[in-house]
Amino acid sequence: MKRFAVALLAALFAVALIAALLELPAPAVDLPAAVGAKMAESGIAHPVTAVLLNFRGYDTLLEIGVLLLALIVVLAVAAREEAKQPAVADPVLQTLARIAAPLMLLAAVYLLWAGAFRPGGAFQAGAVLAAAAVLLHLAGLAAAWQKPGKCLRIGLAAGFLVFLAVAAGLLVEGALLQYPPAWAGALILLIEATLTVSLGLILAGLFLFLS
Amino acid sequence: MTANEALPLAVIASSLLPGLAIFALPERSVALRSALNLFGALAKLALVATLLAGVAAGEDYAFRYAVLPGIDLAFKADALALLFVTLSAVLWLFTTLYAIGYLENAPHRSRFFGFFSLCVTATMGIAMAANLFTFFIFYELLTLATFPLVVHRGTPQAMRGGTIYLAYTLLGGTLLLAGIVWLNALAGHAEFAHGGYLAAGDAPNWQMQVIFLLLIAGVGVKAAIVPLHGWLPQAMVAPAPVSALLHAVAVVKAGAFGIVRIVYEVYGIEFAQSLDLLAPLAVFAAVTIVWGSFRALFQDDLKKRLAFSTVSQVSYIVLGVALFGPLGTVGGLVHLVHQGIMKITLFFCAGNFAETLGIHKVSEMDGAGRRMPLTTLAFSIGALGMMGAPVTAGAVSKAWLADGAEAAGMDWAIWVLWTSSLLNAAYFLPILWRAWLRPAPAAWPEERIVARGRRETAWLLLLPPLVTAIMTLAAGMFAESPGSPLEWAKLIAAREYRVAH
Amino acid sequence: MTSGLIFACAGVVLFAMGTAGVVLLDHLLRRILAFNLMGSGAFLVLIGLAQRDGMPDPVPQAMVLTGIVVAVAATALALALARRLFALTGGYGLPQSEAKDGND
Amino acid sequence: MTDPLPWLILLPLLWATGAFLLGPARGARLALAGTAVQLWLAFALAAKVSSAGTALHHPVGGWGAPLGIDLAADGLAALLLILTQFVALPLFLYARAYFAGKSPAFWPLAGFLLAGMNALFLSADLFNLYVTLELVGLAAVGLVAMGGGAQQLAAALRYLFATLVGSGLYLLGVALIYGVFGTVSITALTPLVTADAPPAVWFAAGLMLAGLMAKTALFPFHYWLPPAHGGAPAPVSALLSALVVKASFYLILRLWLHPFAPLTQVAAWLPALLGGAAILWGSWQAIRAERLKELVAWSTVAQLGYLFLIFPLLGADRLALHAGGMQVVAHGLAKAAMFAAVGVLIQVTGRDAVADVAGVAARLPVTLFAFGLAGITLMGLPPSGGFLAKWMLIDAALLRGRWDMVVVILAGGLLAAVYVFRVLRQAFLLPSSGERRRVERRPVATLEWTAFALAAASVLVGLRGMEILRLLEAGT
Repeated sequence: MKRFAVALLAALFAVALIAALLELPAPAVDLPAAVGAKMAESGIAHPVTAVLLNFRGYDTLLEIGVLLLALIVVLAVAAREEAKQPAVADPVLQTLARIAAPLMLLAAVYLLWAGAFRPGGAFQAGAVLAAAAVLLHLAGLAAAWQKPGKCLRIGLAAGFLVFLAVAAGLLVEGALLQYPPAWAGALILLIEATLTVSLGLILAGLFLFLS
Repeated sequence: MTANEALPLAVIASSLLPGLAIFALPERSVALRSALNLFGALAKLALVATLLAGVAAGEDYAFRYAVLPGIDLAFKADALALLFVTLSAVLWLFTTLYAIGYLENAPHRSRFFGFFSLCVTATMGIAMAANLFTFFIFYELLTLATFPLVVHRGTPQAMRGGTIYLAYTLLGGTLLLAGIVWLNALAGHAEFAHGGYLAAGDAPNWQMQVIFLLLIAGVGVKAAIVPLHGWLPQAMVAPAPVSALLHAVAVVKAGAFGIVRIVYEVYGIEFAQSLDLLAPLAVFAAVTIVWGSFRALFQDDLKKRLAFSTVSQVSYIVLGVALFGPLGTVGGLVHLVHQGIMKITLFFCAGNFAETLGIHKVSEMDGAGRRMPLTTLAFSIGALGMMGAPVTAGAVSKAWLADGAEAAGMDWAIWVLWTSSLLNAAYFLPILWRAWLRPAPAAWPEERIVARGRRETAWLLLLPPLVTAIMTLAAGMFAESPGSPLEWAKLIAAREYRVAH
Repeated sequence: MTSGLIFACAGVVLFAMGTAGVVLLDHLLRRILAFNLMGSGAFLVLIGLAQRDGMPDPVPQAMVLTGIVVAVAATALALALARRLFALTGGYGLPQSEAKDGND
Repeated sequence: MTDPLPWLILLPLLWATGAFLLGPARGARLALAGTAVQLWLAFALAAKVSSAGTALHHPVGGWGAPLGIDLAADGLAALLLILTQFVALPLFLYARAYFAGKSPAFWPLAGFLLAGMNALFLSADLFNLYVTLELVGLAAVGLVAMGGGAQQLAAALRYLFATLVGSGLYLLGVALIYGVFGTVSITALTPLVTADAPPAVWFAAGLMLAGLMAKTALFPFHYWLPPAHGGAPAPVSALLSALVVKASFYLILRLWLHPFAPLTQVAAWLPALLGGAAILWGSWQAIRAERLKELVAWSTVAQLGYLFLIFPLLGADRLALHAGGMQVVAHGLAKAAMFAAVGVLIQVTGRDAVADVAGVAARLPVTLFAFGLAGITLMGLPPSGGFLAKWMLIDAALLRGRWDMVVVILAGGLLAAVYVFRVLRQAFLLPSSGERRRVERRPVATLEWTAFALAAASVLVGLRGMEILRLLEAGT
């Protein structure tokens, strides 16, 4: 009964909303044009990355915070987990992992570099890094992570800290995250590079601290 | 801040600050606590004396602090306020002495005296509140500060009494709040004024009448008007000093005083009369007077008998207020003071009987007069005063009330007063008869304090009732002298009616 | 009807399905998946609706990238909690009613 | 330091990360120092907003809306910022003594929570608000789950699903808004949203407000709150009940007042109706609760109901807005104090049942006083901030002839008295002899006095009513 009612409600909602979507006026604000007009000042050639790290870079700053926060919760909850069982070693998977991991590292570096002018960037690069780490673990080549030591903690937090430090440093001169056009490219590259490492560690950690 | 602004605040602070300090004191610092209490009480008396002299000379004492836009926390020490302030301040001193003796070696004294001082603070605030908003603040503070005192003993009966007390008073507070905000929305936020601040055009009459009902019901709970009186006998589980000061004087008088303010200074006596509000109020008062006395007849528990007597007597004040005309006003106001002095005497004595001999019931009173002659003498004076015997304070108030009833053309009220006096006699005389004329039993229920020579009990317990008994006589004998409660009540009535006419 | 609008409508349907799933399903893993469906639906609407006239708009794309990371974080958190709960209780669902004792 | 707005967001992020790196002992010190500075910043911001009389803006990245994201602070935001830091500071002192070096996750999570809330109060961008909502929600869930017990995990998951569904609804609303108008800047949207907006905008407003109501635990979306707030460690419960639910309420009020004002008038009765139901149902459940924390948590459900009563009463006289602001402040302080006090009671008696507090009046007078003072605010008795809020709310309801609401408000106060005095009278009861022999821990003075300070503030704030209302006037 409840299932039926909820399903019916959801269906009605979807139909009504779709009907509302079919006739919409043109947007009053033309943001793509504004993005295009300011691209030159952003220090980045690709519009999505420009929005992500410059025009709306503040969103990204908070987003990295959310990710780090999730990792801290995972650590807090997983800290009492029983001893971890070793993964079953599969020779095929191990061989594959041995070959794939360095390639993935390479791919990550490329993605980071490509982000400046085509789809790519720190998050994608970090995700590939993390995938490599997970692959190695699943193949039994890398152990699951225990309680993180000082170095690992610094690695996890470095990207966020650098981002924060840049934001705070720029605040002394102007607004929050207001990159001077001349420095924008360099600063963003610095942030992206450290973020790649930290995001890779965090994403891998979300998996490896739990397993 | 000028001195005239600071004085009302100082009156409040003289009990608030010692109270807060006492909370912080450890249980064992008896001397420091007593010193703080007495210092506060004496300082308050000195301040009150200054105020009395000033008001008699026509000075204005007022203080204002904006809390919300257009709504002030406002105090004023006018003649009416001082009537109540003086009564409470004087009786606070004696009750403090009494309580120090009564609670010797009892646990949780810091808590007790702390809340006790807060109660007195609340009473001062109620007396000097210059608008309904301020009045409400202190009215609720009184509820909150008395609850820990009612349940002080921590027994299940105490809890029951405390819960009933809260149920009545918080409900009353809610009605009062509704009435006040409603009035505020209709007529704006105004201060108490001689002759009232409401006028016929402010709102439809029916709304004015409903608001009056809400307000009176709100304060009527504390004034223990029938049918809102059920908490008072239950609250008698409190220790004797609490019953004495709070349930004979501060709490019930806060209610009665609220009725005085609402009738005279919110609605104005003439406007209230034109809305046909006074006659129903008088009827309720009359019913309460008779019903309270009637119920008192059947109480064997001494404190409960006194409690029902309080129910009855407080409504004398309400009756006086509801009698249209200055004579009734004077009678009601003077009874506010007289009843306080007489009733506190009775409660002190009841506490002495219980504390010294373990007597809690009327049926155990046989021969108590021989063992404790001075206490019984004080009790007798208080009881005779309640009956309205000549020379006592009670006679003065009853005479003025009866004259007021006649002047207002409410002759039935005189019959109410007579009936009540007869009933008073019927429930007090048997006590006196037992105490003085019946032989003492072989053993007292629980003799806790042994007599030494002429000292029948601890002197801190004995002194306060003797003093208040003497005051009962003095207020009766020197009623027409300057400075007496009666003269002060006449001054207030003159000021209320000077504006009204 | 442009492709953007079709994406948006599909997004609405996914969102409705996801919401119903979160409300109805008991198995924690399924509820977490349903939540992801819900989020993806909203992302589709965001991107699809913005380019309903055929012109790509980088702003919602960047927003969705941010949103995806947030959703990943939330999903990881939910999985960690569910896993831990499974380790403690051995059940895949939430206990029906709260017991009255035994915490803090 | 040129502008306090961004620092209020950066500082907690910095000390949260620092606490993650340095461990609980140094983390706690960082948190305390950081929060003290934030409190000072919040007051400085309020002074600036007051003297300017309008909202302050800070264009992040220097772009300015709608291309970039704007931070904006008006009086309402400044008030909530002060409240948040003011409540958090003593609670952090409390938490330091309460956890005593255990629960290392508390400090970083608390930092992210504060950063998320401050960012939420300051953001003027609907999508950025979504990110801040998630930051707040996930940090709060993490704090609930931190203890790691089965009960807490279940409560955290319930909470997580509620908050995720809430932000999901909100996000779909944002997507629709962007689709229709091409911007998510509140400033840019305000002139664009009109009563003849296309149906998709009505959908968007409905979705966003409904999502936020679920996050605020408005009846009937309240089911997740009692287990989450009642099951977490006391300092966490205090943070969540006092502050976190206010964040989503703040956003409802903000959206209601600004971009959606032309749309919301027709449905103003709905939140009030639900609010009234919350007052009655929440109070009733609090009256029936057996556990202390459960009682306090249900009381939060009830008290949040008052906040929703203001919507049909909002108007030119601003009484309802003032009442809402005052209630947010008073309840924030009082509820933090009450959870803190209950935490002490539980720690000392070793149990969490209402029946077990018998006799604590004699042993824990300071804690009981704190509970009582906080209770005064919740009951709406004078001179507390809760009283002023209730006074203005009744006044506003009377001016619009809403008798039904007057009755609910007054009844809610009486019901609150019932559940508050349930605990108080139990505390005054003499313990039975068996109870007295039980070995009890001695109370930690820091815990007792921080609870007391918060409770005293909740009562005394009533005397600063004028300043609060004046602040609310600035640009809101």
